[in-house]
Amino acid sequence: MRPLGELVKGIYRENPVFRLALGLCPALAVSTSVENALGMGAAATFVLLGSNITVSLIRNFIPAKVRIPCYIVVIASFVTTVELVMGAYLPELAKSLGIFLPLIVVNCIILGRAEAFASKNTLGISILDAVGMGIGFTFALTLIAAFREVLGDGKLMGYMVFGPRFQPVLLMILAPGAFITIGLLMGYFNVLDARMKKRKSEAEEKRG
Amino acid sequence: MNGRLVVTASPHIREDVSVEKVMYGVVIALVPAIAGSVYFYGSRALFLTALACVAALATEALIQRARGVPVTIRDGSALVTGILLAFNLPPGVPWWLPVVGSVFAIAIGKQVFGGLGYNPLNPALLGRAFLLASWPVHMTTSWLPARGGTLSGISMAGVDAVTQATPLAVLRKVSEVLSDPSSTTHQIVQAREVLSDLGSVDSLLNLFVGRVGGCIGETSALLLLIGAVYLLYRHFIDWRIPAAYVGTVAVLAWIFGGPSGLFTGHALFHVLAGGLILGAFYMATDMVTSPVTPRGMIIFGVGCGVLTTIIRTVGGYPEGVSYSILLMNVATPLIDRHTRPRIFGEVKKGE
Amino acid sequence: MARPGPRLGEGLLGLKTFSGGVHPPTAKELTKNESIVEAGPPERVVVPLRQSLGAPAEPVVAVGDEVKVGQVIGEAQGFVSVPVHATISGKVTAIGRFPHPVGGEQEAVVIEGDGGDEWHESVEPREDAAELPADEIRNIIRNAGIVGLGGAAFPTHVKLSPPESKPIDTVILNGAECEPWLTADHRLMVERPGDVVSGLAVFLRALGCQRGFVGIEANKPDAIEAMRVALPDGGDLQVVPLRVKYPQGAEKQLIHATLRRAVPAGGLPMDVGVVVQNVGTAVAAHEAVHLGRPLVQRVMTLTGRPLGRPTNFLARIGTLVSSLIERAGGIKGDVAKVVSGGPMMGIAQSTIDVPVIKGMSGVLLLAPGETDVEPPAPCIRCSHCVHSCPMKLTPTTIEKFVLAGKIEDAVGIGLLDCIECGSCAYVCPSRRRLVHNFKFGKYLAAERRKAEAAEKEGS
Amino acid sequence: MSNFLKLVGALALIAAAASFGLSAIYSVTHEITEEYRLAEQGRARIEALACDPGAVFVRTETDSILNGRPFSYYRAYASEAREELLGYSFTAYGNGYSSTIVSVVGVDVDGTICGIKITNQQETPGLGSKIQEVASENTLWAVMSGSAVDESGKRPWFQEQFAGTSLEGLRVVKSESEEGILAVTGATISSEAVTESVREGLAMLLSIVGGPGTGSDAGEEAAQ
Amino acid sequence: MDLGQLFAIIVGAIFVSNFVLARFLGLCPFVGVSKDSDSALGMGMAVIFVMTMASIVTWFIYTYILVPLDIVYLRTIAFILVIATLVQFVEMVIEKVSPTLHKSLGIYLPLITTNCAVLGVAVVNVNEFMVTDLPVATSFIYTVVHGLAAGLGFTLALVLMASIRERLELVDVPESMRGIPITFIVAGLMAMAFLGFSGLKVG
Amino acid sequence: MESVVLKSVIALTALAAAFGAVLAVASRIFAVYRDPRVGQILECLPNANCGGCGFPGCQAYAEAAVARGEPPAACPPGGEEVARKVAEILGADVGEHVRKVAVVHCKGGRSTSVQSIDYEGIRDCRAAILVGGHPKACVFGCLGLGTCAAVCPFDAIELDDEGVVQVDIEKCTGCGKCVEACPVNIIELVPVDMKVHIRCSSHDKGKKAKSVCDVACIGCQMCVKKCPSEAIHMEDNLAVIDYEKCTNCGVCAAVCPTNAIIDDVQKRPVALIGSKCEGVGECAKVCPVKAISGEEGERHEVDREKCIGCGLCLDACPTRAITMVGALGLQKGRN
Ligand SMILES: Cc1cc2nc3c(=O)[nH]c(=O)nc-3n(C[C@H](O)[C@H](O)[C@H](O)COP(=O)(O)O)c2cc1C
Ligand SMILES: Cc1cc2nc3c(=O)[nH]c(=O)nc-3n(C[C@H](O)[C@H](O)[C@H](O)COP(=O)(O)O)c2cc1C
Ligand SMILES: Cc1cc2nc3c(=O)[nH]c(=O)nc-3n(C[C@H](O)[C@H](O)[C@H](O)COP(=O)(O)O)c2cc1C
Ligand SMILES: Cc1cc2nc3c(=O)[nH]c(=O)nc-3n(C[C@H](O)[C@H](O)[C@H](O)CO)c2cc1C
Ligand code: SF4
Ligand code: SF4
Ligand code: SF4
Ligand code: SF4
Ligand code: FES
Repeated sequence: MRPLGELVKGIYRENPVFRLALGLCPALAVSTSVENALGMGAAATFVLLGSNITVSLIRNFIPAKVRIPCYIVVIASFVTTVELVMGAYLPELAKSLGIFLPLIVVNCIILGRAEAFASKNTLGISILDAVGMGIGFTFALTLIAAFREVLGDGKLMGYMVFGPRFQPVLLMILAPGAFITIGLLMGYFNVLDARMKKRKSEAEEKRG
Repeated sequence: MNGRLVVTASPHIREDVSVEKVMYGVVIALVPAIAGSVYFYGSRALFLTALACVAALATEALIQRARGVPVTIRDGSALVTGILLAFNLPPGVPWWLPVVGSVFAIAIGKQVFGGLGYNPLNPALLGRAFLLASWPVHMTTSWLPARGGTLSGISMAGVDAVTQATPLAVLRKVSEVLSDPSSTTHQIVQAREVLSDLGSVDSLLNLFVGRVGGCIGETSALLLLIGAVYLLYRHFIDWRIPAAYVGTVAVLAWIFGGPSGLFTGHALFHVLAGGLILGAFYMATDMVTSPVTPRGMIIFGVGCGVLTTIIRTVGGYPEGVSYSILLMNVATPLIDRHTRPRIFGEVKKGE
Repeated sequence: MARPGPRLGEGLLGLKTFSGGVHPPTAKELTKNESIVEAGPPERVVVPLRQSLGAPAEPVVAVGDEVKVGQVIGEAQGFVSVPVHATISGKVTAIGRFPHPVGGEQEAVVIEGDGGDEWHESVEPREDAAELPADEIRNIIRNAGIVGLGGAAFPTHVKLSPPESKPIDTVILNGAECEPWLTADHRLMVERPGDVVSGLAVFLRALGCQRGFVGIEANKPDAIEAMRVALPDGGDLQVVPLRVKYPQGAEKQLIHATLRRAVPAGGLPMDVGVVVQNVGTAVAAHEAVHLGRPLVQRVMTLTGRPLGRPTNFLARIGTLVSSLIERAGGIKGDVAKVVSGGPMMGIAQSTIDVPVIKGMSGVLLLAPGETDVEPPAPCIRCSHCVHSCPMKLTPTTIEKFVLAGKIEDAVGIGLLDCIECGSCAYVCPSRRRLVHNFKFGKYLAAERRKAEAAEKEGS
Repeated sequence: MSNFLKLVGALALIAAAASFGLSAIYSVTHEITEEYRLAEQGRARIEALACDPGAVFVRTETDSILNGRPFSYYRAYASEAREELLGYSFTAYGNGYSSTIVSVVGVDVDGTICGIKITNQQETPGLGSKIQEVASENTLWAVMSGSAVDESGKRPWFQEQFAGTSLEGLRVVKSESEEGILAVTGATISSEAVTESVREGLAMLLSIVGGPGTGSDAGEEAAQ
Repeated sequence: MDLGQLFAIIVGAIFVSNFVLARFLGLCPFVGVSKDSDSALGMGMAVIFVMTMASIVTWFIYTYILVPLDIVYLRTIAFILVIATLVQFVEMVIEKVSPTLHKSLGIYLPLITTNCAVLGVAVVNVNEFMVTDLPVATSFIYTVVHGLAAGLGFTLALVLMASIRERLELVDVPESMRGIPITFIVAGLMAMAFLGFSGLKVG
Repeated sequence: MESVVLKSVIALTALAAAFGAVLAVASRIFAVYRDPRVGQILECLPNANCGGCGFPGCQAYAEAAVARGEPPAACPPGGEEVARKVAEILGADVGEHVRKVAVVHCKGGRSTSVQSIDYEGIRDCRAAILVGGHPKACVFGCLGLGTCAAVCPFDAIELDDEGVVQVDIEKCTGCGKCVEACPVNIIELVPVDMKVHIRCSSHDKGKKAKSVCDVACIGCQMCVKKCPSEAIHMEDNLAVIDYEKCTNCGVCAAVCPTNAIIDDVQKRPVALIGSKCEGVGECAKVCPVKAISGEEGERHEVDREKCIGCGLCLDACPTRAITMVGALGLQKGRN
């Protein structure tokens, strides 16, 4: 296995949000600011890592019939851990992530990875997968958040970008802005893909 | 005989219509209202309308060029979108608002779907909804009084709400005062006075002619109706949607629209005030985004009417025309699917 | 846009009609006052063996054979099939593939004329025509090679043989001629009303019923008058004036207009006790039964602005259209399209060297400006097609299903009920190729059904 | 049967392990969280009253109901001795555009407001949420290039307006020329929600503690 | 409990703060299962059922186990356990009892386990009706009604979306936007239309 | 604090055990049997849902394969690889599998064949035929509207600049979709090794055929006469190759006066006459392209430019003096 490949695939090629269309709810809900996005990304990555490790360690001892409930309990424990720790040490962030913090449990990425990957792979690779996916998730969230915060609030990381005369596009902060941003981004990635494919096939044609 | 024969499927003749003729027909129908807007609000109204049109056409052309598909700005649909978007803006908005609105309307409202005929929601109204959500301050405060009239269409001064608001906003304020148990007697007396003024013949005449504040294109019911008659005559729009829409609003407004209880509403006031006429005849009838079946059109119109009344009476905005049309646009495919006419000779099961 | 809908006064005028439909310019002025011209036997005829719905005929002559007018040259194959007759006297010079008005090339018998015009000895007037039993009438009609002359060329004897379970109480003669430009039926009714009535009597007798209507669009007052005069006073035979609207002559619409009966979807007129026949078919039946003549000629309109002298011809089956065009004054201007039939449902021809066939009610030449060749634009959902469809379909949606390859869905919302009248495409501002897509969709649906049947058999 | 036990056992075991671990974490974080929550309230009260951090707050429950909630307030004393009454504090709940806006209000002994501190709101970001905003002039570029001005002295302007107002002054106005609480542009609903809730709370407080300036004690005390 | 409040909860959950369009919950199935109306309706029905059931069960767990034992912090883990078991149980029952129903509904059930809308409704219930000192009966009724209404709201959005996507299937949407991207754009535009309900005062 | 730990552990463990028990019991009561092999088969199928197997999609095939023991080699795109895997799952034998690819029997392009009409309508050959819209004067020929290309699930068909259909035999899986779709029935599936094809379908007599298309089969019968394997015969004015007999020698293609026959062998060997040659001259007689010359009794020579590598001389030479050089490589090509 190519460890590096496992690590970077989550960023673009198999980006959980843009490519696999998983974990969409937090991607849209908490992407009103880059700060939130990073926080959520970190939280999800931690859970992903923890659950991937655990699942890959115990995968051989779990009877098939209760596999899903067991994985869910594992995942939920890590989520609760994050909830408790963040509530204690980063209360403001916890507040602004709201109910999406507990909802990491059902974030499709996490169960999906545990089910589809960690339960079939060894510890090392599972860790790489978790980190890769986590990075990809965080990247996607941050990208969406950057657009929304800059256009919708005129700020980035809480600092004004355009100066006080800019009248922000409020819609971007609201629900529709989130949907439209992710839709356009996905469309743009498709355009990029198509272009890359074309270039590749052209190059091949030249060679062949 | 020389040259090759053309072979196509039947029919071999076509009626003398085209998309362009339909679209420019709408533009022609809107000419009286455009002239009216210039009369009532001055050349700025024309300036804003022109900006919206240019932005709409330019956006359409640019996107089509970028996509490498034929540029079809001559078909007039983007022009209609531009005009109608501008018609939905208060006359005092900054110049960049119609521009940004048009860009959104055409780019996100229409071209992402592939262009004319494919968009599920009304682009001009999406443009307006976008502007309203993004810059609510401009969109809700940039009113100007019409020439020869006042903002609210009545000349009552003294009540602060009246001086700053359009007729529907005044009605809302009055309703709030009347339903608030903590209102003082003085306030209540004043509110009642305003209310009766709103429903007076004078006020209705102002609304009909257009001597009131409001969005650029929506103030004069008369001028809009002149164009609507032309559209109906040329069969560019179907009578069902506007009839159902206006009718529903009239009935529901009479039943629920009064601030002092059931059956006290003023139907005519609700029909003439705000953007109902503009919406019912020019925007709900946008064929791309409304049902194609006869029954569907009726349901669509009634739905618009119900939603408009709900938003006007208990909603968060004084005016509900644009949102109600958008909401019904969303339901259009569903309506179409369930209102297909019974095929000639078709026997439904169980009959 | 002339969108249909009840027009003011429709009820007042008492004209019967159906709902939906369109109002194309009728363009009948060119030929509606032109008396039928007998074209006579041409030097050469090309008689296709496939001229009706159902199985094509099998040739029973060989190259070199001498034939006379009315002699059988192709035998019917099966029940839904009729024989084909020689239409001039002369020698068979070839049997092979020739261009066919319905498209492509088809098997045909070529006869070079001998200058004379002699009828075959089997052709003899019948004295006892009025007393013949129904079975005999059907036989005569079949052997005379009669098919519907209204366009679809469906073997007439089949229509005259309804099963016991479907008693017929009414025969409607279709004199609507709603297709623009065409005036063949119109002239026939004006010039030979007696034969039409006689043909109607033949049908009534064959079906054992009393009631008969002749439906005629109100824009042919002379035809209405002539038919009224020809019909016996009182009794069960009547002329029904119809509102001028396309497709008033379509079977189901005609029945609905005259009798207010709705033929069930997928059903046939006999399901509501009706048989509809074109007036030309009635004349052919009259000639077959009374005069013993098989179907060797028909009335057809040759028209169009690029034509020298638009004419109503009584032409022999197999006459090449190109030679008729010469007789009609030749071509004056540019021709973009040559259409067999009317402009709404006719078939565009790829050459003018096609023969007249039994189902050809006319040939229309269209100049470049008159016909539409512009590419379609996207559907703007204007709903005009929905309003104009006489079958109450939703053409825009059906077309989209067909285009997306969702044939099942298209069939589910009525693709197979489409009568291809073209009303929808006529009014479409986006010039959608609606009818073409429906034809194509039906073809794909049939293919699919075939494949499914084959699979069922296989497993 | 053994299969059955295995199923149940595995799940139970994992649950047991998970809950054991979690409860351990909980024991640690629980206190911190609680402490923070209390401290947050306390800080807000201190800020609202603009008093010395050493002040002692005593909670008073009342029978009155405001906006469907039992109304309670705090008395603030300079010291544990509870001699010098600094003022009062209560929490106001206003129905904003898209959330309940919670603010802690400080009132001095005369019945004028010393200040308010909005502790919770989820109004539209960039619009209604401006009720809590500190207007910053610094752009991202300024911060990155180091030319940012020091803004630590800047205060939330909307909330600042409440300091020094009395019952009559608590009304929303739309232009600076008028007397009252200046609304956040385009967010009158949020502005009114705050102002209304503060006014109602103040009115109730005054009716309980006996109007402006009386300073007398009417409610029962309940040490917290 | 008052009826006005109940009505407000229903209208709120369906229109004003629609789970999908305003709260961003349950988006993965919203995007995944909205390709055709029939499956959308099937999925919607399954969600309504599971949401209502989940609301009921989690209310009991919360009120009678977590609160009395003062271990509210374990609610996430307890809730998800309930939901996962519930869904799996229901699926098994349906498959056995009515294979036809299973064919139309069953395939969606596993999807629902990881649908955050279901856990979301439980969490929202806790935040809005369980920690707010409401009388027990009222809290229960509100919870159930809210669960049901949230499911209805989800179904409404899903079915509308599906019907729009069916229409878009038939037209020439630009290649790069086809599928999920255009679904999001439509969702955005729908959310814009639903802004019309914001500020609705009912009850 | 211990109490929290205790309470938590007990409560959660009890809950988990209870739920586990519910599921365990339920799974026994409500157990339903599913054949796992369907899933397994589905996994190794190409999932192109092309229908080439005769079932409405891969899932249907997988189910049928399990239920009725359908022959595992029924998936044309999957080829032998898949057939083997499926057979393994089912425990059945793989049948013999000859890969076939599509050949289009028409090469009339825009510049070589006469267009008789302007067809304006749906760009689909079937739809055009329906309304009599065959754009070519030759009614037998390819319409060139590309329906075959549109229905090919594997993108194996393209229309070149001339409007002539070209099949990429690397991509073609022989599913037969195009054969079914072509309304003029000019596509045929032939074994992939066959490289020589008659790319014309005109049954018109020579004169007419020639007048409407430059590359039509005019029925001259040159190929029939020259084919060393007697693999060509005439059917209603059209030459037809019997692929059972054809040896890919390419003689017919070389002699066809209108180029209606194509030879897709990319690289053919050349004959070389060695020193054993006694100048009998048999070779020169049989050479269809007159590439061999030489005086009787002298060593003959092969014109390498002319030689098409058919190998006829090889068999004709009584002294076995001829060898073929260069690989008889059947390489990637187009049909
Ligand atoms: C397959 C088929 C079977 C038919 N069978 C009968 C029949 O039994 N009786 C009858 O009166 N007409 C029958 N018809 C004739 C139709 O009713 C109709 O007259 C004919 O298709 C021509 O109609 P058109 O010119 O309106 O297209 C049949 C038609 C078709 C295509
Ligand atoms: C759209 C449409 C229009 C038609 N118009 C006429 C017409 O004007 N006159 C006519 O005789 N038949 C017309 N037909 C054919 C009739 O439906 C019917 O087939 C015919 O009258 C039966 O008579 P026949 O079998 O004698 O031809 C039309 C059919 C269709 C589908
Ligand atoms: C998307 C959107 C979000 C809004 N958010 C808020 C808000 O957070 N607070 C608020 O008071 N009003 C909000 N509004 C409401 C309008 O700005 C409202 O019309 C205005 O507050 C009434 O203002 P006026 O009296 O200043 O004209 C919002 C409006 C929209 C369209
Ligand atoms: C009667 C009629 C009404 C129209 N109304 C609108 C409208 O409300 N908004 C709009 O953007 N375009 C409108 N158009 C133009 C056009 O249909 C619109 O741009 C399409 O929605 C774009 O696909 C209208 C066109 C017609 C013929
Ligand atoms: S197909 Fe043509 S007539 Fe029908 S709705 Fe579309 S544009 Fe209108
Ligand atoms: S759908 Fe068919 S029946 Fe209806 S108008 Fe069009 S062609 Fe005529
Ligand atoms: S389908 Fe047949 S006619 Fe059409 S392009 Fe292909 S080979 Fe030619
Ligand atoms: S070329 Fe024909 S046979 Fe070959 S894969 Fe394509 S459709 Fe199938
Ligand atoms: S993250 Fe909410 S459903 Fe997937």
